[in-house]
Amino acid sequence: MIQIASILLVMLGLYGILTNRNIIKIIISLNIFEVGLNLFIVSLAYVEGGIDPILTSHSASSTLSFVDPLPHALVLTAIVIGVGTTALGLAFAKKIYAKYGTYELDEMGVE
Amino acid sequence: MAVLLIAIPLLFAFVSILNKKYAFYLLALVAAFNFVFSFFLEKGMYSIGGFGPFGINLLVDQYALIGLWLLNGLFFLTVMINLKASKKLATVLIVLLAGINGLLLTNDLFNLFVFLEITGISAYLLTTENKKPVSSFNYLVQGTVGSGLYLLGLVILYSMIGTLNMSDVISRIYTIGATPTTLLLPFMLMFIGLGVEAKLLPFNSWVKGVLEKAKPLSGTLVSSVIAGTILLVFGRLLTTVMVISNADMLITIILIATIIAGEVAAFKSTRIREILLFSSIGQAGLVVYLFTHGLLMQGVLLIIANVLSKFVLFTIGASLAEAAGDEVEELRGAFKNNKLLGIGFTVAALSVTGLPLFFGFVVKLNVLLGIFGSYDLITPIIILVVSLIEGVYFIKLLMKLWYGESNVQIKNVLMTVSVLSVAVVLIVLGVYYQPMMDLVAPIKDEMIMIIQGGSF
Amino acid sequence: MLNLELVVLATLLGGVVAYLLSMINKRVGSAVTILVSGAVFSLLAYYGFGNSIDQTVELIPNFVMFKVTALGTFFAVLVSFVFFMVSFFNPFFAERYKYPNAFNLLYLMTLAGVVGVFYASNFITLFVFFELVVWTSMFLIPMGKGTKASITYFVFSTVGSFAMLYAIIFMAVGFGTTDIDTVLAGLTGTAALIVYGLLLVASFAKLGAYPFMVWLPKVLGNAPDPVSAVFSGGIEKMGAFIAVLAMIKISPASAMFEAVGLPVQNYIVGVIAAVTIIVGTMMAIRQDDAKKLLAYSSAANGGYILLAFTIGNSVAITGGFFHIFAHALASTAAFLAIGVVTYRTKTSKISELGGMIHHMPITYVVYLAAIISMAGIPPMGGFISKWLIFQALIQNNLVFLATAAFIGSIGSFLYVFRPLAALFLGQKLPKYKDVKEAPLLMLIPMIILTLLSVVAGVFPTLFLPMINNIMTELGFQTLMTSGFQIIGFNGTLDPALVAAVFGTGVLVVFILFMIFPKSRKVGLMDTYTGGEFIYTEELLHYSADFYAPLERLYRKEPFVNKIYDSIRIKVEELGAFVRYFFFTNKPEVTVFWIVAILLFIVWGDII
Amino acid sequence: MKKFLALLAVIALGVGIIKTLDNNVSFPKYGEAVIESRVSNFYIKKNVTEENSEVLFGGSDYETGSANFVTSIVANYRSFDTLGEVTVLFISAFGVALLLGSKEQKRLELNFKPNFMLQVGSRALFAIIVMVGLYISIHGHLTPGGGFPGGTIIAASVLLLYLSNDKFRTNIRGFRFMQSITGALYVIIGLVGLFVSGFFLENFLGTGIVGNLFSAGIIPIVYIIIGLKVGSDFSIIIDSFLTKEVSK
Repeated sequence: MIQIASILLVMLGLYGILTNRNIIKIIISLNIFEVGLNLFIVSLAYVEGGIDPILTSHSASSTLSFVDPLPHALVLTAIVIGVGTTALGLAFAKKIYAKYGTYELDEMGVE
Repeated sequence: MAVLLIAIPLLFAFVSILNKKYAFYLLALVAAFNFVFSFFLEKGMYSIGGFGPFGINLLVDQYALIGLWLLNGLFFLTVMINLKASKKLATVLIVLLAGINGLLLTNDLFNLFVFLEITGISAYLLTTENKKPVSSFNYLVQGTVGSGLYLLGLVILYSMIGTLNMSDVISRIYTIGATPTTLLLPFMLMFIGLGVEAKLLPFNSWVKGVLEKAKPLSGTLVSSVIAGTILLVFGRLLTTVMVISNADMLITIILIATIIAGEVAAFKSTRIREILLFSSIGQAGLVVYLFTHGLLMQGVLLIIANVLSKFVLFTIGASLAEAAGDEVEELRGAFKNNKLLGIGFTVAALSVTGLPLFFGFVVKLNVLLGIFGSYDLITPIIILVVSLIEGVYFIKLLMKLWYGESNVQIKNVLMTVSVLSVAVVLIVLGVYYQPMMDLVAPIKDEMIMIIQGGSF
Repeated sequence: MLNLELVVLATLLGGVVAYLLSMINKRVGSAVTILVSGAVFSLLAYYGFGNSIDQTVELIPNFVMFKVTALGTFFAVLVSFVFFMVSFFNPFFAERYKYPNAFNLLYLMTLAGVVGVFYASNFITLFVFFELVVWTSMFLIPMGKGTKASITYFVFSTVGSFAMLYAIIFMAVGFGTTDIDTVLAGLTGTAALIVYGLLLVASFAKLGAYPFMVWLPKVLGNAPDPVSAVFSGGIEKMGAFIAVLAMIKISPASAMFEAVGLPVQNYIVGVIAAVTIIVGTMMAIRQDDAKKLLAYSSAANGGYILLAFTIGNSVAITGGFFHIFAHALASTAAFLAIGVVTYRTKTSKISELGGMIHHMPITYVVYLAAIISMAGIPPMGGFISKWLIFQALIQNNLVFLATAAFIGSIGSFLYVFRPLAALFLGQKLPKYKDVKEAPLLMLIPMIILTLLSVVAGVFPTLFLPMINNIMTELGFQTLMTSGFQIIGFNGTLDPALVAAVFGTGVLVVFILFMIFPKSRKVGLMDTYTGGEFIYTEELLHYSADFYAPLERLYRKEPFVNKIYDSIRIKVEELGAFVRYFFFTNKPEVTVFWIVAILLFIVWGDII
Repeated sequence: MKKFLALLAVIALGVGIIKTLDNNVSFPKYGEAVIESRVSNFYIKKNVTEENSEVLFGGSDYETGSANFVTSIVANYRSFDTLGEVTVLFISAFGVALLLGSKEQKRLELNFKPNFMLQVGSRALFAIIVMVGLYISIHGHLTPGGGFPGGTIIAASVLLLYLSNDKFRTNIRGFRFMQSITGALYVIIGLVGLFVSGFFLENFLGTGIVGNLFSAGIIPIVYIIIGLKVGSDFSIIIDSFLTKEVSK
């Protein structure tokens, strides 16, 4: 289920980029795309009945059934990279607004 | 020790923001360091953190070495030529350098994604030099979607085969018994993701905005150095990872369309930078075509020839366009006062066109021989027709740039010297090509040896 | 022993030297071109006919492979001779070029390329030099009148050379080697036909055979005069060389059908050659620009060469080679003569010139001899070759081809006399009152070429051994000769006798001319026409247009220019479409295509 | 219409991808992933360079001493990725500052006037939030969290100050200095590893007892560095967005 939801989020993001001509909306769509992607990555780690991959006094042995920690590590990286691009995108948006006074790509004319 | 090529630039990048005045010197230093150091690199698998095949590895084989020599060298030259522009973007350029070296060296699929993003973000920032924020933004959106798709493909692949190490992928694929059908989706996602960066046809609507008004620095880096890097990455992935695929037909259509569309669009164009950018799209398509058909050596040769000549062409083209205007008509006779630059440009253009005495000819011959060797009789015709079109617009461009009245004058000794030296390299390699052949001959065997578990 | 690779490299190096010296003084650089091309010619001639050229030593490994053959020597010596002769013109034209130093460099590079083509032992080497010639000579053209011609030239040459490249790689993959002799001898069946066709495309493109004829008038008309001469006398001959490879060296056993006693593919080539002859001749007749006129005539003569090789027996092939030889001499001389006129008057338009005989009699004689040779009138070299070709045509009962050849010959009388009448003879124009004869240095090559042409016509047997060597090498019988006589299929030709008769006739007329009272020379104004006196010295001669009635018969050009134009427009339209459709700089376009392709992948049961 | 078609297309694509993944026999269904066949198995067993049959909480001297497996991957097995990730954030922050003008900056005004309580209260909160951030960073190898969340929390505290007071600006130079130094330190730690034991980013300190605060070698150090770095990167981004260039 969660995989389906995450794929649909990815698709929603693509839909947003496809149909929107507003810079902020495009960035948000991009974010939805990335969130869906990250969710999908995390879902790949899940093992039925697996516990969170941390050794504690309650789950003290590596022989227990843990969920896969690697996708979590990957998703951490992916999230941070996503944040970086979003910040950059927003900075571009601000710059564009300063130059053209609008966020609508169609209202800017040809550069 | 190969990691120094990435670590030193990163260290310098972090330090460089402390004092903006000295950032440029750090850039020059680190670019020179990378260029020199890449010649002292020994082949081998360099583990990071000491975890062998389970951690991240850097792979230095002939393929990576060629890329390192070539691209670090051109990076250094480009930065040196565009001293003024580089000063403001010094930190970005250092990070870009690290990204390029990372892409060339890494042997891990996810690490590749990270370096793709590093290179990508530096490239987006680099294009801000053109003062066209909308184009840079479009580049960012498309690049992010592209790398997102690459990531999606990569994690699907991971969940199927359970490894990210590029050398292990093939053996794991055979172990779990994956078939071309099951691998189609992840491989195509990765292919499309990289295709966005590599300017393949339906995914490249960013290219025009980014390059049509590009300044010499960003234009040269994006069209020559970064393009070469991404193509080399493509080559490695298509040879070691995405070997099993049954979408050949679709991919071939995409690539042939890229080749034709790029050249045809360039033929129609009347602006110098547009001509160059469209031509580089066509060439990128051809390179990837070669890789998908197992012609690694020819592909690498084509990349080398292309990167070298695009460096010359874009440096001069963008400088001319900045000085006198974009339209070729405005540039008539521009070489009258810039004969040396004109000679460099001519050599590079003739090389791209594939005329003899220049390296491009040797490459074209090898490419055609390679394609013919797989009993494909149609593609060579397409390539020949397309390269005729390419020749025509380049000759037109040359004729216009040489004949006419103009008072454009570009005085940049460093640029002249480096452009001419690259031109000389193109001529020398065109006549005495045996060393280059020997250099690229072992790359495919090496790569296959590594994925079969061998070492150097 | 002469190392061939050294010759080629030294020529290239000589180009660089000429370039550098030109920076000091343009004329010094041009002098270098004379020296180098002269050296190349004399070395090749001396060592080549002395059979002591060394092709084995490699200075640059794997760069090029040479092989010395009689065929190669014949072509190389001939063409380097043309280059040598033309190079005498370079110092005089140097000041007119935009980039004289580049001209000198490229001139010698072209020479090196041409020599390399003829001595190549494998196809790759052949192609390297072939393309080298294409781009170096391409840059020579725009030094004249315009840059467009060089693009046309590039397109047509490249179509040809890419056809050849395709054939080369086709053979290379099939045989694992590109050695010319091995490969051509090994071809059979369909492969042979494919290679035959593709090589001939290259040959047609270079010779300017019918559908490719477009570039010749453009290039030869617009290039600087020495370059036009080199093209017509030298570079075009590469096409003939390729034709020899395709039509003689590929085993004729590949014929599937026969037509009129010839393999069908040869007959098709013959028809193309015939069309070339007729179209070239007809177009030449209506040209106003003397250089364009000669350009079409070059194309037509290329047709004769092709025609000779299609017949494929020893008389015809000897005729073909002799025609290459004679035409190279004659057309170079003709272009040089026109070059002298343009050098002095800055125009080559027939309608703008007249009466040049009074100013430059020697040039006139040179031109006269050249056109006589091109039209195939004794006692010039062109007569011998045409006689041989006609012999073979008649012997083989090739009615259509023979008719075409005869029409072409008659047509050539028409067109060569037009510049003669309008340009050299006719009314003297006041504008050119002070025009002088060409400088001595320009006269030397023209006189040498003319004398050679005459010798070739009077004593062809002097030059036949050179061709006989080729014939033996190619495995044909040599032409039968006795003394100075040539024995054909149905007759014997004694050129010396013909020349003697001809010479006697000329002598008699000359004596009569001397004996009878001289006509009175009057000034231009000292005449009247239609009852009206003439008050201005305007151009009144009508020789510029005296084929107007004939031209009316074929006002529509039998040409394919429109097709070429429409191809170009189609490509541009496609480019505009691609730009509009893909390079929009909109992120949603990329995303749209990604979605579309992924849809195709996940939903198509594909591929 | 266009939008509808686009919707149709993406839905079709989504369903197609799900279907393709579902039909893919090699692709594990949700929850059925087999860790044993994946490389992560070695990470959990800490078996990459050693032969451990079982790793116990409280055991000592494993190849990596982190109790949190994710952390052991992020900061040890695949630390190089993390270095790249830090670089991405760094260059983004740099880029944002570059784009939005890095010369003379002044604060954007807020639409409302923050009152005294809000300002004092948020300052009090600021210290606590920073503490939490640092705590999370330092305990990254023991509990969920680590440098990235910790750094984000630190940046959140800065954001709080920015939002509660429109006169406030942090010492951006200080953050830039910290950004630079922490980044450099990360690379230097890697280089020390390279020169001490031959591998870049090698865990050259003793790994200690799993579960202790002072364990896992360089991991806590790296995570503190990352925390500070992420905090300063984000703070710079926040500052760039909440200021504007002084109009000339």
